[in-house]
Amino acid sequence: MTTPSATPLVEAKGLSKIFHTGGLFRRGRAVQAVRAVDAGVARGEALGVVGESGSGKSTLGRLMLGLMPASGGTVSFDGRPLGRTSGRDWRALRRRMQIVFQDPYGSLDPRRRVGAQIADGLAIHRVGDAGQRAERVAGMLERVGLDPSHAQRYPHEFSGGQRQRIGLARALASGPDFLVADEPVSALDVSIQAQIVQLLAELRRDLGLALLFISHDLPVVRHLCDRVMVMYLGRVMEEGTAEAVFTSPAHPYTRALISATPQLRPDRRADRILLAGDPPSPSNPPSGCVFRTRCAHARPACAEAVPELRPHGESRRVACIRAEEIA
Amino acid sequence: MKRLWIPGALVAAVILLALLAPWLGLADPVKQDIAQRLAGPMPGSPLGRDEFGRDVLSRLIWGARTSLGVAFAAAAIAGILGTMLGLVGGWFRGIGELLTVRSMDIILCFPPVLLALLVVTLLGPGAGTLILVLSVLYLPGFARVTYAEVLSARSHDYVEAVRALGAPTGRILLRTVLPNIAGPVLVQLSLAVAAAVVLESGLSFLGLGVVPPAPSWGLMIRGARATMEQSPLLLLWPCAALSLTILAMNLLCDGLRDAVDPRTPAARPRPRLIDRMLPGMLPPTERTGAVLDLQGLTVEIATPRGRIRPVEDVSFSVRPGETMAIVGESGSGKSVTATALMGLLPPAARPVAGAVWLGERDLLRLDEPALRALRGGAMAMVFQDPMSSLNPVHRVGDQVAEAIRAHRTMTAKAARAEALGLFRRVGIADPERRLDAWPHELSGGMRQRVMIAMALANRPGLLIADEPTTALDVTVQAQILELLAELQRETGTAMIFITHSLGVVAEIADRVTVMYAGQVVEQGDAAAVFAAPLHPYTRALLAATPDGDGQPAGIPGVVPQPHAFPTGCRFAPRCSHAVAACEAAPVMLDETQGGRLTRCIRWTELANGAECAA
Amino acid sequence: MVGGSRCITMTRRALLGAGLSLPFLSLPGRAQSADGILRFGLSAFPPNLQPWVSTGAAAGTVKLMLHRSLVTYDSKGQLRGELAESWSVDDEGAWVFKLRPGCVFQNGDPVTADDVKWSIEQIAGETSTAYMRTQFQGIERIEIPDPQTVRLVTKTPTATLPTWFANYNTFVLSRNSTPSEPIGAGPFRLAGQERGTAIELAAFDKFYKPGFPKLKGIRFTVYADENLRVAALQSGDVDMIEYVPWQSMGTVESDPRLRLDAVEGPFMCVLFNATRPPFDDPRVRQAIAFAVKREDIVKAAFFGRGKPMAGLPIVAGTPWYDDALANGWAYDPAKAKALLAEAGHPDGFQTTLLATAQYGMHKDTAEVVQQHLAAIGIQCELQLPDWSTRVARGTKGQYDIAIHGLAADNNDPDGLTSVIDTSLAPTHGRSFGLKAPKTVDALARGRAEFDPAKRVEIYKEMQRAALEEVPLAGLAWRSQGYGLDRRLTGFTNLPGALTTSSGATLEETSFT
Amino acid sequence: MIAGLARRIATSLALAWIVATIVFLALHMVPGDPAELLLSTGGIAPDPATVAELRSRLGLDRPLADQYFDFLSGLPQGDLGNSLVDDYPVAQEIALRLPRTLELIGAGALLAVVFGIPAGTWAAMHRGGTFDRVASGLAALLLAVPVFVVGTLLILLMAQALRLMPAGGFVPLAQDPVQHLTLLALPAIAIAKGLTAIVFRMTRSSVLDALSRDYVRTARAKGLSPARVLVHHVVRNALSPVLTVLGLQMGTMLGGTVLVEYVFNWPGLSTPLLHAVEARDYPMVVGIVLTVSGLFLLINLAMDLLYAVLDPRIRAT
Repeated sequence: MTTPSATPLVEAKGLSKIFHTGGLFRRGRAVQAVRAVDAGVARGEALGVVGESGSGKSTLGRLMLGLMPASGGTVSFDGRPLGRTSGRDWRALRRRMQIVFQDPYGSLDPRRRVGAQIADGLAIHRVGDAGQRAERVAGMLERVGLDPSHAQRYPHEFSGGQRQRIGLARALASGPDFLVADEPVSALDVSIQAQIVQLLAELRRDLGLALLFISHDLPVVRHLCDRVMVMYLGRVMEEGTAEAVFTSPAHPYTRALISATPQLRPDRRADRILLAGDPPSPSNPPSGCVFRTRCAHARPACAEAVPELRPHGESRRVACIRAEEIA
Repeated sequence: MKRLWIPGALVAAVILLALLAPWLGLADPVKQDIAQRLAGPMPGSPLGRDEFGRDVLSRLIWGARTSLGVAFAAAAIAGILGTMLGLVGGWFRGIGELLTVRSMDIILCFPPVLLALLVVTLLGPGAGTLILVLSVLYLPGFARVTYAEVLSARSHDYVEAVRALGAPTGRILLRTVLPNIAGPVLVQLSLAVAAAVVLESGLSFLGLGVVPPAPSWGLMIRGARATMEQSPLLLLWPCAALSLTILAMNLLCDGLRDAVDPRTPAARPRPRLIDRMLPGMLPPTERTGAVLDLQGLTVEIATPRGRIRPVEDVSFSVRPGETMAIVGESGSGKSVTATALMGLLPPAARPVAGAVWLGERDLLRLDEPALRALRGGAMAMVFQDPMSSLNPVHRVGDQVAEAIRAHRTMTAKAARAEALGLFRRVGIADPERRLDAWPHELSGGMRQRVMIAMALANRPGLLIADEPTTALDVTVQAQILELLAELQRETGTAMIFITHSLGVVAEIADRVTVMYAGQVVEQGDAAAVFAAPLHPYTRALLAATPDGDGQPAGIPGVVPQPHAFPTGCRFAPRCSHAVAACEAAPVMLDETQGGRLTRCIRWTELANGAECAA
Repeated sequence: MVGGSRCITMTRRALLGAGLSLPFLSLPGRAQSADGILRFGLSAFPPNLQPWVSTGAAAGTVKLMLHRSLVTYDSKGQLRGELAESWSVDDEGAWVFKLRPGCVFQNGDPVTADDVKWSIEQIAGETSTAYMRTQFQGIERIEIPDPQTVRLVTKTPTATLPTWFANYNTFVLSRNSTPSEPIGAGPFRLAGQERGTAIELAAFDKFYKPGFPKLKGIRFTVYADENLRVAALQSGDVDMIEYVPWQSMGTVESDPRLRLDAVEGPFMCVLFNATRPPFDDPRVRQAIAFAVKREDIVKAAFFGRGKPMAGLPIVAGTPWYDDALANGWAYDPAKAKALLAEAGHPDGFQTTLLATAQYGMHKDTAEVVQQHLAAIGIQCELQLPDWSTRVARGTKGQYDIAIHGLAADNNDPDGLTSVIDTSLAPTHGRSFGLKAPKTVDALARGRAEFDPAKRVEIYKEMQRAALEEVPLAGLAWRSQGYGLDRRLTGFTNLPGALTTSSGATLEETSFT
Repeated sequence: MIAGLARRIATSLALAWIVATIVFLALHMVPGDPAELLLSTGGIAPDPATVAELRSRLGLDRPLADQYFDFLSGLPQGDLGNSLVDDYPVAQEIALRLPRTLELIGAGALLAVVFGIPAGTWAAMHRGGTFDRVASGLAALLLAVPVFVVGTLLILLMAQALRLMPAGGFVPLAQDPVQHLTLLALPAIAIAKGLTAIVFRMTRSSVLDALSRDYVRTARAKGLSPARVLVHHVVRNALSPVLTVLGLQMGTMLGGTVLVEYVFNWPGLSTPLLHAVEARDYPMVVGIVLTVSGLFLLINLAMDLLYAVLDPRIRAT
């Protein structure tokens, strides 16, 4: 693992996002997708964001890219706050951060040739002329393990794995420093998944990218990321180095998550912690700690205040007031 | 595309005829010859003369020119304006939407003929006014179609991607969104033209459309109606021309819509001639007291590009209380096998070889009523996507009760009570209230529990679970796996568990069958197979599964398509141990002494050499 | 002698009409009418039955049954006494009417001179919307020497005053009538009506002519669509219909069970907007009059059912009809071109021709005129707005030349005043701002002349002036036909412009 | 749910009011004066003085704003003013004519449902079969032939040639039910022509879509009989979009039956609307338009409610 440089390239402070269901006039319910999240990714570092559906991990990814206005908190990129930038320099920033999506079949424009889509990043910002762009496209295709002649073909002529590679090529063509990968491999078969994970690891190392890897598949995150952040119902439960979080999970939810992941080798299967019931609805989360309704160690105190993310050991922080007791 | 050709040619012919009118050497459509009034077919005017003695044929063709000209112009204007409004409305929700799409409702409130009348009286009759009226009338149609398409296009990732690349909104709308909604808009355009021709003739018929003496089909029909008694034929020509053109356009629209709309399944199912295979065609094979015994099942599907066999020579058996896992990547044929068992194959698919013994009966040779009695009774199935497997318009309790009453006659109340017990049995909290819940009110995990309750309703001997937890979160998956294991222990049901995740197989399976490209490549006790996989594919799969330590190694290449299965070992092109012999001839299943099966001619060599995972 | 032009119903023929038609029975034979009730097929539902306001011929036919005036027309088109027994001009030029004794209104009150006086005053009243208001305002004084005599003194001598009272908008009502309850003296009473579809009349037993009306009642049913009207007659749903469409006149004539009674009364003509050159020049107007081959109009617009009219609309057979003058504008394209050249337009000019798309006959006439004018170089662009816009633009003079169709008030030349007296206030029914001093002067003199022989001379002189000044360019007479069951006798279609007043003869109509 | 409903009703009323206002203003801009028109029936030239007098009596010489507010103030009590032609209350005319148009459209819709839905379902079940191809072709043909052509041919054939049916017209139901229905037959067929084709195509595509859904496969996996699967699961889901489209079509038909009414001489609401515009009878036109657009919006609302009843997912929002 490369040692990540200290100062984070992208940093979110107290980030939160509220969605309002309901039309133009009607005041629908307010859904708190992300609640006061701090997250930072340094250049060359890979931060894994893990959580189940409805945990707000995708929303966090889009907020940090500035694709969505935040309801609260700030996102700064390379020291400059994103919120207030607008117009031209907002677009200039766009070149330096990119995204890769989950669904291989929805992430490419079916009507345009693959080469043209990869060159979009350059064409939009009018970088170089047509010749240079074609060259760059060929280089990128090779870099992601595809044949440069594929540039002339259309997306429907490729398999799921190949499409994800094209998505990567498109994102990296304009030379970004920060890449958000939103569940890039969940839709793929195991064998193809492993290929893409390998590719991502190589690219991160070679290009010194700051990578935000969003996934619900713990083993993949464990393999690929330096640090991990576990989210539940919009809040961060636990955050720390991958090693620490996976080997000795501190937060009850992390423990349940890890124990629920099916293990190949029987010896790995610790006694299974089965969570009762379903996650509460995000429009009226429980008071205090949002996980308390399903936590085996919940106490009345958990309901009073929202637990702070407090350091627990040297390279980890936990949002659970009873973390020490149940270690 | 055949459907497109005929109407397309017809429409093209009409348009060509209209365009070439001036050069066809037709008589002047406007010059009157009162003496020849209402004359029948005569030299120079094959279709005779109208009430002013004008040549009917030339008026028909020039009429086409006016009618189609007005229709195309109106449809184009409405198309351009409507699409723009829809784009703006769909992209800038809120105020944009109100201004563009909601304002269309006002136009829709107007009775169409009144709108035409008001505009015509205001601006005076004539082609120009007519075009204005028609384009206003068809504006809402375009705006709504575009609005809906933009909303759906917006949800795709490729639009978000271009936005992330920093493209300005204008570029996104024009370069990315517009081309992708071109199809439905085109269909709407051709629909609008067809409708415009009808309305133009209607308005001209009422005297509100084209000003005489310019010819138009509507005017010709109006004139001919007055002289219906003297010469009924006069009425026939314009009506026929009008109807034929619109018919051609409508058929063209249908063809366009099918070509554009990806959803319509391409393959037209053609039922094969021979029905079920004749009983007794195959030698009876002895049965081993298993709940289910599959022997050499082969399924063939007729596709436009020829017959394919996604499942070939699949055999396995499941004993009571035992869980047989079927693992394989997408395209391996595991789901087709399950559907074939249940007899739920689409019309184009047909089991062509092998036998499927459920107890004493071979499912492949049962007629539909007998097989239906088993479905949901002796054998039941749970599907992958709980979101769409329950009927959204019926309450979940009723759907479970329905399964019960399909096999046992009892009163609705009794069935409901039993369903309540089943709900409690599968661990649904607060079952009384949840019985009357609608599917969309339940979470994914809850819905899957309902599916399991429905499957176990009639205490099946065999439960087939087709990737039941793939669409669920990992914590919920753990709950469901636990539930299935518990139920199996309790009821002794035999279970076939289909999945692509080796982790899940390790957790739940007693025996495992690995499938690749429609064939069984390895079969045996799960623990043994995981400990020492014999087939290179199984070994590569295990290596690719990240489990904390070791670098997950991808398998190069792609799963072959059913149309292009290699003759020899189907994994050879991707196998690191492949040799020339592998690709020579089809490989048979070998049986090891421990009762394990593998389909690899070099398995002994590889096993002895105990090479570490490649 | 002044009289507003008579109104005849401009049928809404080919175009729009909501109507009700009794379903004709499927058996081909004609159904028998029940007990003396005449079933009459109207072409439009009368907008309203106000006695003095003109709202179309359909209303006129019904009003003629409900009310009576001093005089009306007999079957040969001559005046005949109704409420008045006799009428004459005294030496001071005032008209004296002797009332017929024993006439009673439908509420039983006797008809007296006071009722006549009250009715005339209502019509001539300041706030009246009556059709003959301006003419009746020409009456200076109304004297009642005795209850049975009325003496009318007019500001200027008017020879044609009696014809005013033959019009179906100048009925004599009982003086205690109210606007919503007019009490007339007609042969039938209003028994009921179903809005938009039918009107029922019942015979009035104490009608002043003994033995009349011969029918027990009349049921008017509206068939706006002409084809359906004819179908209803053929199947026997109705006993007679008005406005038999030209294309069906042949079938009615040839049907043994039916009888067609057609008369050429209404006519089509061209009007000019003389405020817009070149139509201020009479020679251009004459050129247009000579350019049109009128036989084509009759054939194309009226299926041959009509007669060309190459002069003023003077009814043939009347004393002032002169064959030569009636063909003053006979078709002569060469002369038309010469006149155009003389007027400074050797190779013609561009202009617009206003008509309406709402009535088939207007549109068809306009199309034929357009072709013939094009033949002599006048390129007309057809403007066919709906009827209301046509009326509005006609009154405001927003046109160059226009097609118009109407019928005179009566067969007396003075009935043409409203269409050729261009000195009157502008309206769509007359040419706009056109100076025809000699014609207008001859009209006035004719109206004031009591001696019939002198009137004939004056009106011949008027025709000659009109041929030269062209206040309107006559085109063609239109045939107007009633279709009847052969068993009906007593009904006659009055000649010439009086065809719309034929309703008056319904009182003598009966089944044989 | 109720709040949503109230809001929807409010927007509908606002829309109807906007439409009425637009028509009111447009009519006054259109050339042609009702008073002059009334007095020049039959081409005669009215005396300008009497025209002016009639204008003042009808209140047409008052400023536009006053006339508009009179119209508005009358609305709440349902008083739409009187016709300028014969002073007959507009509301009564509408009350007389509207049921006949609704009856016509209702009959047409009934035929469309009775023929369209079963045919559509059968064609979808046997997609690509001969019935499917023939029925789809027929539907395309029905859509192609304009209604006034069908009307004319029907009259030519049934009434004049074969004399089987009356050529058109209307007899109140109370007066002679049998005759009323025979008179209703032909125009209803003409209206049903278009509607049936639309319902057929909509049902076919909707059933096809439902057949491809997972819950149908679940139903078959439960061992339900094909008939039960078809009725209880497939058609039950396919119905709601079909009924909504049918509702919308009936809504637009309200003002659009003029061609059928004209050809068959059926005294519905569309024909007096055209007459009123011709005679510039402002109160009548605005009254009818308000009724038609009001009903159109009402039908839309009803269809939305029906959709919510049929599909619980919609009910939740």
